[in-house]
Formats: sequence, structure tokens, C-alpha cells
Amino acid sequence: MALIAGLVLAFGITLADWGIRESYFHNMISSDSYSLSFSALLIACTGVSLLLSPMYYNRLNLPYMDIAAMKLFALAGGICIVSFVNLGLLFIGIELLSISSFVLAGSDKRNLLSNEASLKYFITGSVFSSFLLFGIALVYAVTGSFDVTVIGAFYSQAGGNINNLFYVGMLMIIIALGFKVAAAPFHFWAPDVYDGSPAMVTLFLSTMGKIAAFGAFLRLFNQAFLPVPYHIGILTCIMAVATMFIGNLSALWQDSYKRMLAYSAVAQTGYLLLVIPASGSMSADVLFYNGITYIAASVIAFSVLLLLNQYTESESRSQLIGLAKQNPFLAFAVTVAMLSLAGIPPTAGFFGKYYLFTLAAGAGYTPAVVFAVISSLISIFFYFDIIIKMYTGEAQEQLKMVIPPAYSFSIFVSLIVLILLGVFPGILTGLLQ
Amino acid sequence: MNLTFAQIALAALPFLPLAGFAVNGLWGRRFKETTIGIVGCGSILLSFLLSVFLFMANLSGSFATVQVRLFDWIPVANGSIGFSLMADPLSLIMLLVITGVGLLIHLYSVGYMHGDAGFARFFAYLNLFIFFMLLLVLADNFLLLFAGWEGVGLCSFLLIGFWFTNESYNAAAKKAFVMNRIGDLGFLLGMFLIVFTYGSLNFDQVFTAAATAGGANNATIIAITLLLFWGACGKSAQIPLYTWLPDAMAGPTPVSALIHAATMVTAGIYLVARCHVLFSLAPFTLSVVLAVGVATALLAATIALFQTDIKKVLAYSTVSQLGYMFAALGTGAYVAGLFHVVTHAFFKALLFLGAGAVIHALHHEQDLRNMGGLRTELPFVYRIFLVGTLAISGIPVFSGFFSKDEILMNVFQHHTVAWGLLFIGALLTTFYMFRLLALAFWGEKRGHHANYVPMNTTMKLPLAVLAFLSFAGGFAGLPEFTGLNWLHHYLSPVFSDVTLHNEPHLSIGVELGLMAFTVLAIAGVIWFYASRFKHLQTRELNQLNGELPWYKKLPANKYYVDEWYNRLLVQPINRLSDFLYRVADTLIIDGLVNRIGGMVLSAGNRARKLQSGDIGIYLYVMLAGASGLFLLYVLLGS
Amino acid sequence: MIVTILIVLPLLFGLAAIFSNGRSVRNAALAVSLAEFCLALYAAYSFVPQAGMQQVLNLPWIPALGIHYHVGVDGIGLLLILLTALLMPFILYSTPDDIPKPGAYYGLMLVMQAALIGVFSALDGFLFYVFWEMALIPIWFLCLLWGRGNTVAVTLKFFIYTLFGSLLMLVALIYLYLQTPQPHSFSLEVLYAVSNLDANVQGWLFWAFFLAFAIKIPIFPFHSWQPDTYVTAPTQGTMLLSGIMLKMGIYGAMRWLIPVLPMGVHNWMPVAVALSVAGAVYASVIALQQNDLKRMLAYSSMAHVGIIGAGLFSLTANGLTGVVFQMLAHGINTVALFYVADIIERRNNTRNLNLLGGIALADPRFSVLVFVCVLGAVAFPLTNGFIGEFYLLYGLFEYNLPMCIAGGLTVILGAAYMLQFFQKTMFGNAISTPHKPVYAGKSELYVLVPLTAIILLTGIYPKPLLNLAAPAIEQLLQLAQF
Amino acid sequence: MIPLEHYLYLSIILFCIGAMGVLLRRNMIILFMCIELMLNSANLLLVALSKFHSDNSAQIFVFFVMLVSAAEVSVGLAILVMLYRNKPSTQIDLWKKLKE
Repeated sequence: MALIAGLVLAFGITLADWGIRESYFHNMISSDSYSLSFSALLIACTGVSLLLSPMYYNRLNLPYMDIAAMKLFALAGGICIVSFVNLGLLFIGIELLSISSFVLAGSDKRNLLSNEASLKYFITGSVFSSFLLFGIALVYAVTGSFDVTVIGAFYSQAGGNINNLFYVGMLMIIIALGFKVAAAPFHFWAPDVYDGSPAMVTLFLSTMGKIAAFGAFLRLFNQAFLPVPYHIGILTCIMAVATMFIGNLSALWQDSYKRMLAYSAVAQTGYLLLVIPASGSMSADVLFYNGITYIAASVIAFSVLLLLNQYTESESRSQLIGLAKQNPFLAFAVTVAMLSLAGIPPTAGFFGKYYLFTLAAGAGYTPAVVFAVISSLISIFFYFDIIIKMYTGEAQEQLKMVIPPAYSFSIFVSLIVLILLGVFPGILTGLLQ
Repeated sequence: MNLTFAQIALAALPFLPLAGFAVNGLWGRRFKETTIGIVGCGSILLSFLLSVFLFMANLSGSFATVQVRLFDWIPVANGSIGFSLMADPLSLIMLLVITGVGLLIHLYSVGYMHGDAGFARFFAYLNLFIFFMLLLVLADNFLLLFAGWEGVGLCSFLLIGFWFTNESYNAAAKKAFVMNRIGDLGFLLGMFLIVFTYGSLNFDQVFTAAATAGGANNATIIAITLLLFWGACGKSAQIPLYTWLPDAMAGPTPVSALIHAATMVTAGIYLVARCHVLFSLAPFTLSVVLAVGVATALLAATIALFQTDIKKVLAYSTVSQLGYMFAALGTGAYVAGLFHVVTHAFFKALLFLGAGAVIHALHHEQDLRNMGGLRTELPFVYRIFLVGTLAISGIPVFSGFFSKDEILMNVFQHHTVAWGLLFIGALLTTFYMFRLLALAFWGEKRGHHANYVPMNTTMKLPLAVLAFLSFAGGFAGLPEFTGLNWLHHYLSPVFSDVTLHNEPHLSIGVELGLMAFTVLAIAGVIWFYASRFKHLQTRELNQLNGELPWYKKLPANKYYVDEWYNRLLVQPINRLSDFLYRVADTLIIDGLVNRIGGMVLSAGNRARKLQSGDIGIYLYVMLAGASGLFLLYVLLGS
Repeated sequence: MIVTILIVLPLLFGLAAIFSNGRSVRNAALAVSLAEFCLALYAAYSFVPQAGMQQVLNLPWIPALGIHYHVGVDGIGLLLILLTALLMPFILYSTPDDIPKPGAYYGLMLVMQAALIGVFSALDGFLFYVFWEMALIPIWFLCLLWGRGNTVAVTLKFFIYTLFGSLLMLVALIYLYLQTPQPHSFSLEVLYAVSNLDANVQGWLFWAFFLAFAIKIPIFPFHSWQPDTYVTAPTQGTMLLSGIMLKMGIYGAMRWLIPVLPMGVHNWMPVAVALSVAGAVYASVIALQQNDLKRMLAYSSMAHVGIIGAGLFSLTANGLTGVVFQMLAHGINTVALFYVADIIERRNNTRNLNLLGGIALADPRFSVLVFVCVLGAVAFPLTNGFIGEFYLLYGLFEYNLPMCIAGGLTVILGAAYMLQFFQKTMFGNAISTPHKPVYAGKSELYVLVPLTAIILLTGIYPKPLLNLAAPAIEQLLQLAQF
Repeated sequence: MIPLEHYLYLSIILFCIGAMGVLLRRNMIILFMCIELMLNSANLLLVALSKFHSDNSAQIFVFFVMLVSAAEVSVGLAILVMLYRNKPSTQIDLWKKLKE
């Protein structure tokens, strides 16, 4: 419980110095509105994960405390990369986050799947962190400094005629961060890791890990490579569209609910990736809004999985049949989450998608928006299949599901977030202008 | 508003039958038959008295035309079409016929329908029919006329399919309504053209605009008149759209008498007469009307020669007589056409009710082959049937002679070939009418009918009145040269503006000669048939049972028109419907959508396989992806 | 203010009903829908035909993006709100008492009504889109949980098909939003003023909007979801779908397609009219040979709507008056006919026309009421169908003749299959049902008698409705000139 | 004095060798070495650049990189030990259960 208290304190501090804008550690890290809001989001995410983990872990009787420590390390890494000014800190933060994720992925020692997940994550992760380092080196080669603002100034006043190495460096960094975020050609690790590692870790990785990486990605682009060159923009759009289609298509046939959530996470990355080519004034706002809705929806979706794990080993979708009869509140929450992930109006997911499409169309990538729309149509198949299973059909055995207070609290909060943001998006928009 | 009494009468006129319909319709089942009869006939009696009052007022010159506007119905173009009624000499004549004959038929059907389960329903429908017919005749704009037009079509559907437990009657009713609808479509298109060119649908505005525009035979006028004539063909069963009338005999006989002899089928003629201004501006259409009229008259007459069902013979005879009326209109002799409408209403209603009496007496036996020798058994029916037959054949003194002769006279001046065909038609009419008379009444008794159902007075009275009218009706329009043609004088204000280019400039001598010639020919036919009717009858009976010679087979089977319609129109549509549903809808359009869904699912399956699980392959593909990005960057960058 | 109450009242009550499944939800829901109807009547009463938008309320909803909660109502919108408010009590009352989970059912129905009224009164592009899609979810749940047959596959196909159209519309709306002057805004007037779109861009946008509306209406090639959904959905769901939701598509085209993209509409008008008329003829030919009662009614509804679509895209004053009036007429007729189909099916538990018959013998009063509904559907003069059909065909006539003749064909075919339906169910000798079923009991009469009265009344005296719609149509036509 | 390009090409070559090593070898320990090789190639480049820009912040950054790679390897080896305990082999091809 002490941990949660600590986290709440940290959350309060970050909100407290909302207004102040200055940098610490000789300009390595800065606390502008962007970094503070994302840090707060990451802290909240970790808090939820810590809140839910005791009940989950004592069933697996794993050393709950070590895993909590790992999560906090990951959180530290996350906060670093969300508020970095110096590229060096970006690399260190990414590494801190990744290494603690490798450990978390393998946290269930006896389970072979978890081992395999951590192996895969480790090997691919370290290969692509070297890409990141090489990219930073190349960018340093051309601009002569690690400081993001200096690079940004150098790049913008250099205009078009900048040494080609710079673009190669930028591309290397995109590939590395693309991997971290599980974008299209580099997404292969994500389904296996998310499926293999224990459900609690998957929740943590897919929410905290992904949003931290996106925060870093966008911060880098907003600060350093602001006038995103058009063909780099198209490249990221292609990556985004590819991610969406692969994620959505593969999720269609998944019998296992967990693996379906993994692929849906990959698909959601595809949508978020559209923010990068359109980076500029509104992109931070869009990312933050979508980040919150994605986290809220994932928390609900995964908490159902966690609750089911209490009673049955199998993670197949058929477990959900007839849920509405046993537990109408949970079924309603999952329905809202699924509607939000699919992007149906009254929920926050819709406005997030709309906001994202407006941004992308504004930056001139309308074809990408059309593809995004088509892929979100494909996603209806499996999101609604869950809703259909819950509301039609009779559950085989009457498992009397009792929801511990921690779960009902977190589900309730996420539900409020999804509906409130859906009906009154005005609260958040314009926050990070 | 100072509504004159005439206007109040006019306004009330159509709504009396409607009230009758409402009363019988809603509470009919609770009343006894007599009360239903009283309500039914009473409402028609009242409207008959009102129309007689209006007629007298008109005769006494208190008003030329009376008009009353009840309320605004539909705003069209600039003006707005009102739910307004108008009565002028033309509609008054039709009014008298409708309410008069209608009243008699109502009385008759009290007796005829005695004991039928749907007694109340029958009278309700009859009253509704009279309401729509009055609406049609009294309308002062095309739209209200169209409302009445479709209304009578609806009532004919209800009444033909009155005994709805019989499947074939239902089919006949549906066929009648759909065929009427085809005609109504033409009428609707004609109305659109009128609004499009003249900007309004009120008769007087349209006719004045048309008259001022002038310019005979321009394309729009011809188109309008042709479309209106197409609607009239649908309703008055002319050549292309006549096959529904013989099938309409499925309804009870009073219905056939009222609707398919006296009133509804004459709606087409009323429409052409009402729009005489338009038609006279389009001589081409008039010649079409003449041609269609003559063709229908001849065709129907030939078919009637070989029919064995008593009502079918009369049905084809009606189609043929309608052909005569349209021929008269075709020559521009609107008054002659209307005169024949009136007389035809009398004697054809008489014949139908007579036939009804026969059927009633012989327990619903309609086949002529097992009738015969009824002259002695049903003397009264035989006598009125004889009057009707003489009237329709055009024997002097009887009403048919005057009206048919006037038509022949007008057609003779206009188009001698047409006159010749119509003359042959007249002979054929006489032949098949006397054949019917002989088969039913003369000769020895065939069939096994013994105790005849007696007729009560409510059936006898209308028959007697109709017989008198068929006899005396002709004097309303004595031939022109006698100067006593009252009808012509009465209707002249309505048709005054039409330049009656065919004023009978024939000398009296030629006219008398023609008249004598036709009478002699008809008398010859009667004598020929009467003298050897036994021999002719036996030959025809065994021919009917056995194999008909080729030249008789064609008309006997109604020239296979019904079969042609079926094969050329009805079956292809049904086959198309089956094809469209099974192939186009489920296979192609629906199939396409489902296939797209299927494709997405199979793509999902393949995408799933992409995740092979082997780390080596992952790394390989990822690095390949990275180099692919570089390649793409280079390609895009250049 | 009234419009907002019209939206919020059913929404709140609906949500409350969904979570409480008490027994007395049915009466409460009925009371709310009747209150809605009175409110709508008051709004109609206080509506001044000449002045443009009325009851306007404009609150900032998402200021950062220039999106406002902007609702208001003009002639056309008001008529459709009246239709919704009128039909809702009948639909609710016609629900059998023994349906499972009544709370959720009535809740979803009321949320549905709120979304529909929202669509008809939204003046802000984004708000329109949100209500447009919000209307999809309740109907999807209704058809899924209370339908018969393989509801899962059919409703999913229906949902995805309609969503596909509306998502394309979303992309088009976003594109338009970005064309508006800098502080982008979604409000109707600003979108109408967008004029810097050249022909082929307008063409693309036209097709994006047209697809969404064509799927919803449905117009010919995009109709494959309709028959199956109408058949598997519960009758009340079908009533909602064919009675009111279909009008969303037409209203959407009138409000958001024709004035916003005049050049696109003008270039693609012939195609749209041709598709609609082809669809009308196609559907009425198919309806001839249908044995399943509800499927036949589905195709007949599609035929009627094809003609409405043709009248809509003929862009003539008469055509548009016809569209507005026929929307009302068609709404009432289909709701009545589907209710009749439901009664017949519940009594004989079969929908196969060949097995039915003799209902006129069993219950003559019921057959008379059904006959009036059939007359309305067949566009018989003195019924509301005729007035709509007359204007539509006349508008089509002014547009071009062959289309009008094809339209006329559907009127003839319409008479054929509707009478066939009437004869097969009502006439003929009674099928061997053990007991003589009473078809029109007291509760059925409460629905059928008012509907038939409305059919005849609006047929005889349509003037007040036409006056309401006329100024709005004029304004629409002015906007459509480019 | 050796121009900067040579260092650049050397480090790129080293980087590619490391990448090829990761792809081709199946043994986990060799894999770790190749990853280290890729990281160090970047270090080499950083040191060269720091000399070229005569600004020592890059060299300090190299220290951090070494620190991080050390941490990384230790975690990697720990995972290797865990895997070895369950399946006595260091071949990565054995681990294929998570697929599709």
C-alpha cells in the first residue's frame, strides 16, 4: 500500500508544478506542459497496474514485490523519455524502460510461454536499441549537439540543404522507435510478448510502455524534426496503415481473447502512428486524448481477462458467453470499452479517432485517413463479436464472479473517463496547445 | 356565403351514397335485410330526386352551370386544386342515367341478393360505387375526376371479387383492377402534360387556354388527347385493354348490369365528351378513336357470336356497343355518342337484369346449352328480354334504332368504309342477340331444371320500367331532320363552341333511304334466323360439343387474346421476378457483399499465419523491413 | 429550447430504463413518448412557416475545434420530428407484453427516438454525425436481442454495411470542415458557404455522402442488407427501421448533400435518379413473387423509397414537395402494414402467403382496416400515398419522361403485388385454424384505427402539412442552384 | 590525419557485421556478442565525432552507453539462465510455441 501512496504523492507533485517551465540537470530534462501531462498519465497507468496486481499475483504466488520494483523502474524510464531534452537521456530512458520490460515479460519463471516472450523481446529489443544509438550518433554527426532544441533550430534554419546523413539518422531513430511502439514491419514481437507474458504485465506493457514510447516519438518530432519532410511523412503513413491492417486482420480469427487484445493493441498503434507525420500544434493534444481513451479501454478489457483468469485457465473468447446475465455491470463496461476501441460515437474512442483523422487530413494525408476508416471497419468484426458473445447465449457453468473492490474501482474510473470524454471532449482538447 | 339551394343540393348529392355506404358498412351486419335495402336504395333515391330537381332547375333556365367549392385539396403549379363540384347539362344527363338506372338496379338487387351472407357488404359497396361515379361526373377538375376514376375501379374490384371464397373470381377482380391501373397511368401522364402545358387542372381554365392557344394537330395536344384516350380505353374496355370486361362477369349480375353495362364503362366516353375542346383540336386522335371504336365493335361482335355463357355474350355485346359510341365520338358527333350511352344504359341494363332473372330462376345456371324453351316457363322475363333484344338490334320505334341510326348517319358522312364496317357490325349484333334469344327462350327445353325460383315484385318493377325506357327512350333524340332532337338542343350549350363540321348536310332523302336500307337489312337477318333457327341451333349445338370448323374456332376462343397477353406480359414478368430475386438479388448483389466479407476473413486468416513464432524469421523480416524503408526513402526522396 | 427537451427527455429516461428492469417500464415509456408527441405538436403549432430556422439553440460544445451544440428546426425537420413523435407511441404500444427484458427494450427504444430527433434537428455537421451513428447502436441491439432467425450474422452485416457508408461520410465531412475559413467550424451556414471546391472534388465528396445516404435509404445496388434485416428484426424494430430511420437517409441528402455540393449533385443527378428508379422497378418486380409476407413488404418499402429517391434527385419543386409528403405517408403506411404483418404472423405463426387466407371471414373489421392501409400503399386517391406519389411522379415528369414512365410502372406493379397480398391473406376460404382467431382485439384497434384515420385524413386534406414544408423547399432549391 | 568518413564507414561496416551475426547465428551467446558489436560500432562513431566536433559531451555519452550495454547483457544472461533451466539448450529455434 505504501507504494500506491508514494505514487499518489508523485502524481500530486507533477500536477502541482503544472505552470512552471524550466529544465533540470543542465538541460537534460524539462518540465513543460507536454512532459508533465504525459508523466501524470504514465504514473496513473502504473498506479492502476499496481492496484490490480496483488490479487492477481498471490494466485500465482510470485514475488509480488520484485515485480512492483520493476514496474517502478519502467515508470522512471518512461518519465525520462517523455520529458527529455538531451538525446542521451532519450537513449538511457528507452533502455531503462526496455530492460525492465524484458524482466517483467519473463516474470513468471515456471511458465514456458513467459520465458519465450522475454527471450523474443530481449533479442529484438536490444537489436533495435542499437539502431536508436546509431541514429542518435548520425544526428549528432550532422548537428554537433545532443540538445533537441539546438537540433531543431539547426534543422529548421538549414531548410532543405542538410547533409543526407541527417535524414538517415532520422530514419534510424524512426525505425528504433517504430519497433518500441510495435509499428508495422517491426511489430512481430508484440503479439507474442503480449500473449506470452502474464496478463498483468501485458496490461502494463501495452498501456504504459506504448504510451511512453509514443510520447517520446512525438516529443522528438515536435522538438527536433518539426517541419516533417513530406516523404518521411509518407513513410510513417505507410507504416501506420500497414500496422492497422495487420493488427485488425490478424485479430479477426483469434480464438484466444488475450491474443485478440494483443493484436487489437497493435492495430490501435497503427491509428496513433498517424499523429507522427502530422506533428505540429495539435498533435500533442490528439496523442494525449487518444492515449487516455486507449488506456481506459485497455484497463477494462484486460481487467475482464484478469477476473476470468481467477476461475479458468483457458483464455478463449467463449469464456465471455453469457457474461451479461451473470454480471451486467461488467458486461456494460466491456461493451463501452469495445465500442470505444471500435470508434462508435457516444464513447471517447470515436472522438479520439475523429480528432486524429482531422489532424491527419489537415496535414494532407487524406488517403491514409480513408485506409484508417476501412481498417476500423474490419475491427468491428471482432470487437462486436465480443459484445455479441456477452449478450447472447447461455454461459456453460454458472461461475459466480465476485469483483474485488480494487477492480471495480479501476473499471468504474475508466468507464467514467470513456463516457465523460466521449460526451464532453471539450474538457481535454486545447489543453496542450 | 350565399349558397343557392342548387349549390347545397349539388354539394349534398355525392355524399348521400357515401352516407349510405357508411351506415351499411359499419352497422350493416346488425340490420335485417329489409332495413339494409331501405338504407341502400333510399340514399340513391334521394340523390335521384336531387338530380331530377337540378335537371328541372337547369331546364327552367335558372342556371346554366352550378359550381360549389368545398375545400382546397392540393396546391399545384400556381393555383390550388379544390375539392369542387360542377354540374352542367352534360353531367346532368349522366347524373340522371347513373342515379336512375342505379336506383332501379338497387331495387332489383334487393330481391336478387336475398339470402346472401354478404348482403350488407354488397349494398355498402354499391353505394360506394355510386359515390365515386358521382364524384367522377360532377368533378370540375381533372384530379377529382381521376379520384372518382380510380374509385370506381376500386369498387369494381371489390364487387367482381364479391364472392371472395372463389379463387378464380379473385383473379378476375385483380385482373380488372390492374388493367384499369394501366389505363389510369396513361390518364395520369396526360394530366401531367396538361399541367405542364396549361399550368392548371381546372376544366374551364384548361379549355379556354387550349382554345386560345389553338393550332390544331400540334404535338402536345395530340399527346394529351392520346393519353386521355388510352385512359378511356382502360376504363371503357376498348381494343388493347378490353379483356378484363368479359372476366368481370364473375361478379353478381346486378353488378354487371350497373358497372359493366350502364355506368362505369361509359366513364371513358364521358371523359372524351368532357374534353371535346381538346379532342376537336386534335383530328388525328379523333381518327384514332374512330378506328379503335370500329375495330372493337367488329371484333367484339364476332366473338359474341360464339359465346355459350349468357353473361359473356352480353359482355362482348357491351364492348361492341362501346365501340359504336367511340366511333360516334371519333367523327365529332359527341351528342350522338352520348345519346347512345343513354339508350344503351337502358336496354343493356334491361338485358343484363333479364339474364339475371333467368340465372336466378335456374339456380345460377349460366350456360346457354342447357337452357331453352323458357318462353312458356318465364313469360314475363321472355317479354322484357324480347323488348331489350329489339331495342339493341335497332328495330324502328325502339330506342336503339334512333341512337344507333344517328351514329351510322354521322359515320356515313364522315367515312363510308367505317360506315360499312359498322353496318356489318349492326347485322352481327342482331344475329347474336337473336341467337341468344333463341337459345334461351325458343326451342325445346334442354337441361334438367324443374322448379323455377319465383321472382318477387322488387325484381319485376325495375324490369318493367327499364323495358318502358328501352322502348320510349328513343324519342328523346328524334332524327335531326324532324327538328325535334331535344337532346341535341339540350346539350348544344356544352358543345356550342365545337364547330360541328359535320352538320347533317345530307339531304333528307339520302337519310331516309339509308334508314330504310338498314331497317330492311336487319329485318332480313331476323327473318332469316327466325325461320331456320331450329336447324341452325342443332348444327351449332353439336358443333359446340364436337370439333368447331376452323373459321369458327378463332372467334370462339376470343382470338386467343387472353392467352397472348398471358404469354407476352404476365408470364415474362413473373419469370423475371423469380430470376431477379434468386439470381440478381441473392447471388450477385448480396453475394458480392458476402464475398467481400469472406475475403476479409480469409485475409485475416492468412495475416494470422504471418506470425510464425520463430525469432530468426522475426529478425530477418524486421531487418528486411528496415532496409525496405531505406529503399523506399531513397525512391521517394529522388 | 423545445428541440433540446425533445432530445434530452427520451435520452435520460431511456438510459434510466435500460438499467432498471422493473415491470412498470412499459407504461412509463408510453407516457414519455406521448409527452414527446404533445411537445412536438406544440412546436408545430408555434412554428412560423415563413421564417427560416426556428427554436435555434447554439452552445459551444468543443470550442477548440469550433464544434457547437447547434440545433434548430425548419419546415422539413419539423415534419419529420412530428412523424417520429407520432409513430413512437404506436410502435411502443404495439409491443407484445411478454417480451423478455422489458426495461432494456423500452430504454433502447427511447434512446433511439432521442437520436432520431437529434438527427432531424442537428445544424452542426459533427453533431449530425454523432446522432447519425448513435441511432445505429440501439437498433443493432434491438435486432440482435429481440429478433428471430440468425440475428447475429444479419445484424452484424447491417451494422457494418451502414457504418461503412457513414465512415466515408465522416471523411467527407472532415474534408469539408478543413475547407472552411480558418477558425474551422461545422455549422451549416459555413458549410453551405464553402465554394472553392472544383468539379471533381465535389464529385468525390458527392459520392462519399451519396453512398452513406444510399445505403441507409436504401437505393438500388446498396440494398442487400435490407430484406434480411427487416425479416429477422422484431416487428417493432422493422417499424423503426422502415418507418423513421429510412427517412434519416433522405433527410440527410436534403440537408447535407444537395445544398452543400450543388455542382457535384448537378453532375451526378442523372446517375442518382436512374439508380433510384431502377431500384424501384427492380424491387416492385421482385415483390410480385415473394411468398414471405415481411420480405414482400420490405421490397415494397424499397420500391416506394426508390421513387422518393428519384423525386429527391430530380431537384424540382414538385419533386421535393412529393419527397417530403411521401416520407410522412410512407412512414405511416409501412408502420401500419408491418403491424398488420405482425398480427397475422402471431395469430397463424406462419408468414408464408400461400398458407394464409380467409381472414376476412374470421374478422371483417380487421380486413377493412388492412384494406385502407393497402390503399394508402397503392397510392389510391383520397389517401396520403396518392398525394405523395402524384407530386413525385409530376416532379419526375418535369425532370425527364422515360423516368416518369418507369415510375408509373412501379405504381401498376405496386397495385398488383399489394392486391395479391390482400387477396392471399384476406380472401380465399379460411385455413383450417382450430379456433376462430380474433385478429383485431382492442389493443390492436388502438393502433390501427388512428393510423388508418390519419391515412385518409392527410389524403383528403394535406394542405397544412404542405404549407409547413413549402418555404423550406424553396430555400433548399435556391441553395441547390450553383 | 584520417578523415571522418573512414570512421563512419568502419562503424557502418561493424554495424552490418553485427546485424548479419544476429541473423545467421542460432546460438544465444553468439547473439549477445553480435548485439554488443552493433552497440560498440555506434560508440566508435560517437568517439570519432566527439573529436571531430571537439566537444567532449559525446565521449561522456559513450560511457553511459557502455554502462547501459553492460546492464543489458547481464539481464540477457539472466534470461538465458532461466531458459536453460527449463530447456537445456541455448538454441533459440526451440522456442516456437507462441505463434499465429
